[in-house]
Amino acid sequence: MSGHFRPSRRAMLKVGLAGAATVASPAILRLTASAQSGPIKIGLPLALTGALGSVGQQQKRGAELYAKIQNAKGGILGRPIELLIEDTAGNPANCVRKAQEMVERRDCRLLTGITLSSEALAVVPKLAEWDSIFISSDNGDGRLTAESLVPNFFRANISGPMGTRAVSLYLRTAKLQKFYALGLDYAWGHNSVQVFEQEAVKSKKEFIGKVFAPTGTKDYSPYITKIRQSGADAVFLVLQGDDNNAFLSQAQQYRLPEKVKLLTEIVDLASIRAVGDASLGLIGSSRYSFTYDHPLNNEFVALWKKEHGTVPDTFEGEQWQCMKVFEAGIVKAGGIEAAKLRAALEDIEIESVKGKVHIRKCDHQGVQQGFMVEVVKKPGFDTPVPEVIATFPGDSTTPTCNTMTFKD
Amino acid sequence: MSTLALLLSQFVDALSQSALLFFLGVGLTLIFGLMRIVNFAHGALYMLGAFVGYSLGTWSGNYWLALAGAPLLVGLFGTAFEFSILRRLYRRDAHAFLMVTFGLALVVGEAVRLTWGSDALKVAAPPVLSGVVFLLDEPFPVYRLFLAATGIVVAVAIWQFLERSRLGLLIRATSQNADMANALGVDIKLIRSCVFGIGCGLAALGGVLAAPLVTASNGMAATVIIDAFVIVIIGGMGSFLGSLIGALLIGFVQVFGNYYAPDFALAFMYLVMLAVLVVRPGGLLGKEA
Amino acid sequence: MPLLELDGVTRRYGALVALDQVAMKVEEGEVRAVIGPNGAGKTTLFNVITGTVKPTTGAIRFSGQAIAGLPSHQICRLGLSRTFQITALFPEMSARENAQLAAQARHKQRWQPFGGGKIFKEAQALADAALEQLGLSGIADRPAGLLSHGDQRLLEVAMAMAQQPRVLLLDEPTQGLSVEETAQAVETLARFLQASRMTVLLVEHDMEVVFRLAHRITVLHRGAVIADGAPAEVKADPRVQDAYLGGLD
Amino acid sequence: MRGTTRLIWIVVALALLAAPLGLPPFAMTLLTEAVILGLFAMSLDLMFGYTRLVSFGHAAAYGFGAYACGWLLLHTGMPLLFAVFAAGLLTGVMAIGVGWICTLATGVSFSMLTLAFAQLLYAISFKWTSVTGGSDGLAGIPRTIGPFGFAALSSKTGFYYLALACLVGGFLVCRALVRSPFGAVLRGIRENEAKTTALGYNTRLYKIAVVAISYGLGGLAGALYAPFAGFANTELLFWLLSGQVLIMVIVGGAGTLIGPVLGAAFFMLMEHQLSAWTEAWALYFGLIFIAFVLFAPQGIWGLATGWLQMGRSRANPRL
Repeated sequence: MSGHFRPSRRAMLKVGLAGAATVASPAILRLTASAQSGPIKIGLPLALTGALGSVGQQQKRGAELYAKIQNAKGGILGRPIELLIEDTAGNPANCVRKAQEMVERRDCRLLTGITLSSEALAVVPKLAEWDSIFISSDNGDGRLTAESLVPNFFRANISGPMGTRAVSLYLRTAKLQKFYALGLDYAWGHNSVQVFEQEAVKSKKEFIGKVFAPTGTKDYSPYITKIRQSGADAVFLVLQGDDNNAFLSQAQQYRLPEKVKLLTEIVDLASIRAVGDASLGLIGSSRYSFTYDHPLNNEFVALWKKEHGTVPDTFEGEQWQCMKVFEAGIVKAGGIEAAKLRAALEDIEIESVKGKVHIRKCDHQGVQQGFMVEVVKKPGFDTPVPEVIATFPGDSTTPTCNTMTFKD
Repeated sequence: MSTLALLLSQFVDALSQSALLFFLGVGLTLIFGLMRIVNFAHGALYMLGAFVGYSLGTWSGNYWLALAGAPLLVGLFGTAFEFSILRRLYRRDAHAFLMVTFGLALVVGEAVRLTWGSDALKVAAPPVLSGVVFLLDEPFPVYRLFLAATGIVVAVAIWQFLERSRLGLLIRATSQNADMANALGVDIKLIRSCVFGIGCGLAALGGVLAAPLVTASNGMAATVIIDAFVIVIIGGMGSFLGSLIGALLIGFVQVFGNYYAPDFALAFMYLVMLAVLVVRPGGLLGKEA
Repeated sequence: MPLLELDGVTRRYGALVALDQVAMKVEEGEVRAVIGPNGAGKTTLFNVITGTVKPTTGAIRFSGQAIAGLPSHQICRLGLSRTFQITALFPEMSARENAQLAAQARHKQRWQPFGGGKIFKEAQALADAALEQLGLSGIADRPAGLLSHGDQRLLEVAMAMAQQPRVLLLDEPTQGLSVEETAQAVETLARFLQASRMTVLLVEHDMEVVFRLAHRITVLHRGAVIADGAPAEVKADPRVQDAYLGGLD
Repeated sequence: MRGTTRLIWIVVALALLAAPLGLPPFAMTLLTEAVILGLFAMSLDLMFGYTRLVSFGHAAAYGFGAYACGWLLLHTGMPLLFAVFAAGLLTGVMAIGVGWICTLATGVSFSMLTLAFAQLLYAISFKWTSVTGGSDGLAGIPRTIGPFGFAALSSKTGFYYLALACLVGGFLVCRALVRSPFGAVLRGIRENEAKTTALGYNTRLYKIAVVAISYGLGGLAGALYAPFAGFANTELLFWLLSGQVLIMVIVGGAGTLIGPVLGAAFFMLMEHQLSAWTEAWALYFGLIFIAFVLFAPQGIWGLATGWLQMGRSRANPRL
């Protein structure tokens, strides 16, 4: 692991151009005095409505519980936490506008949430001008810590390539030999399938083929037929939200799981609830699972049950961890000024609900354990739950700095 | 899997998808034929159907009640909307309908989210429809056969209704010439309310039938409204038979297209529409537009 | 040379023959009426001449130039202006604006995308003259949609006249008018035709109107010309009487 | 009474010119975006309000302009000013083809053909990753100054003036157009296309021309948006935006040019503010549109002019 921050090629190019004075260097927005001492404002432009509203709502609940509990303890550095939560409906144009309002009008310099990767990619180039720090809690796109990396961006969550890597590591010891992949036809799907293919080839497995479906596909029968015909032992799925639910429901109706093992890049409770028993036997990586046995996680789950009467879902846990990273950084920096906070966050290490999280300096990715879970029936739960079946050390699931690829 | 088995299962798949598309399209085309308005809220009502079906199903534990009840309730809602708001607008130009139904789509969409939440909800098919049958030794979901059969039954029923029943006759007469029908003593207002309700009910039927395939979710409405438009326009605005043909065409093109050329999945529907409209600007069975 | 000449014009719709070998000649300054029972092909004849429908076979010549198959806007620009059986106006524009838009269609710079004061002025002069000819000057500023039916029919004629046509094609100019309205409109038209000496091709249902206005009459029956001559001759022709009685039952 | 109107115009113009002096940064951000969307809605009004060509795919213009401008700025080093106008021009040229095909049909079929083109562009933007960036879109679009040194245009204030100049320029072009002989023909097409053809106008050519101009201006708006927001992505080509811009035009008042600009500002600000107040913003948003249809059929512009006239008639009851 190299210890120095390496900005992206595009960022370097821009610096070069700026040097040639052909690009306007926008005036950087400095913090006002009140923002230096008043409440600590954390802005969350979230997709609370629309197709990914379910994810945005999880992030909202995760952040809100954190703020409530931390404020009861006196906030951070004695300053109360104020959450600015706004709905973007998942539209990057709205997201940029909302984030800009948080920065320009409400003097907020800390951003998180930002549900969609397309929104995050639209926001990150603005961070320097806004003098703001953005810590991702759910963006999966590997590029954010690779070619699109900017100095003020950090990722506390497990990225798409990391999730895929966990699945791949798990498969090295599994009997399954022949694989097919089905991904959503956008960056996340393509990145993850690509990583999976490389990993499968590396571990001497057979990668038979792949297919991509556009988001919003309602009928998965052509894809299910393709998977059945491929003769694969297992299919790797990179699906989310409605598409994931539609695929799992229809795959079960076709009795696909009896013939082909379903592996998935991401397991979350919302999907399990939406498809019920159709998720049984599903194996996949988990960004966060409430069933992971760790003192801090058990404490968090208990808190959550007390507050909401249910167990926390994937992005509720991810958001909680992200807030903990923010907290640690602010405490270490002694404030929220971007330059200091950035320096503090680089190389910071905390103990969180998922175990140790270390934000490495080189690409601002949070190095953390990878989890493999299997969806099973468990007494005490009326829907299936994900059970942790393997964990992998962070060093093995995190890509080489500034890339989406892995060494071995 | 033998080629024959593959083609057979794709054929039935396409029929089942066409059925879902048909429920959407036929409601839209009936409404357009009669009132010359484009109902932008059609997708939202489809979604409402799925959620109402979910609640009826969980409350009664009876799938068949949900299947019958959701279209009825959504149909009544449609009638009430026509009665209270649309009725005031027939003398106005098309903008008014465009905006009022756009508004309705937003209102219904958000009301669904507020009532049922953001998470997708599981709608299970009843046990009798949950199994598989073997088509040439390949498992095929019974539920899809049921969809295809329902599609055929509903299409025949609507056709017979339009051809044979008195109300059907009045609807056809009014579609062809509202003034004339009015002069002959047809209560156009009543017919309009009925047809708007029937159209909304059919959309809801599509929603409640689609739910076991795609779950009931907030994202349901977004894509289907465009599908419905495309079907209706390919068949010819206002033509019952046209909407049937449009649904079959799109159903088959999507199932076969997504299998054989998945890279073009996003474009198929529009390429078909483009081709049809360039050759026949009024749609396959439409009057020259 | 006749101004308008049709030769063997046939139009089929599948098995249906709407026009069957129609031949006719219209001389300059003549007012020619085309009559016939319902479905005789009168409106199809107009559509074929003005280019909205292409003839299946046959030739149409306008002052010697073959025009069959040309797009309708080009035929119109050669100097054939028509009115429609069902009133076709721009309802939200004033009567003057209606006529002005008609006049503008003949202007070389009708498409100019800016300014246009001079073009408008020239078009308005033609429009006002045409309105004057048909006695509509008094209502020039009223929206066309609000005019009486009779005035709307006359406005259509005025619009055609504003284009300074060489042939005027009138498709049932008194269609849909009451008896009194018809009488008034016919008087205005008769006065106008006498004064202007326009070449006119007129389709009309109402025999009284035809006999009042036409110099010469062509009778169509099932798409074919069955008689052609001066009003008195045609009136006496037994085939015409047959056709009419046959067509009315 | 023309004096009052003129006075109002002067006040509005001065206010817009002086806005950067008095408004806080975020208000300027909103105002700039409103100006850009206003130009977009106004461009549609040319088709929708003046020619009754209802485009269901106007996002094609906006998105195409945004991508074209973004690509030029990212990959050619072309200065901002040139890139913006080149992108608008490209969109207009592209639209000649679109117009040529779409005008084969009329009515709802025309609308659906425009939608088909927009959705095909949407599919292309997803698939042609090497140029469009795929689902990620183009991000980090710079406001390149270039060798001719329009440095001022790249700043926040400068960019606002650039957008404002485009809006005012677009308005002047559109107004000249609708008042010209060409515009008179458009009005004829709007009220009775068959009659317009019968009068000897080649209406299809007029329609293709108006589609090209309208898309060109819409593309100019999109071209401004890309360097304004710093990104261009597939959402800008999605049918949802096409629907929204139609609503902006109707809410503002179709066939008035200024109305749609107000409609766009109203739509954007309402959505922004309502969603800040409540998560259920879509509910109220929808109700507002229904209320508009029922109680303000002429749109915002109709309300404004009606209110002005009421003031006049009170001042001078004999009028």
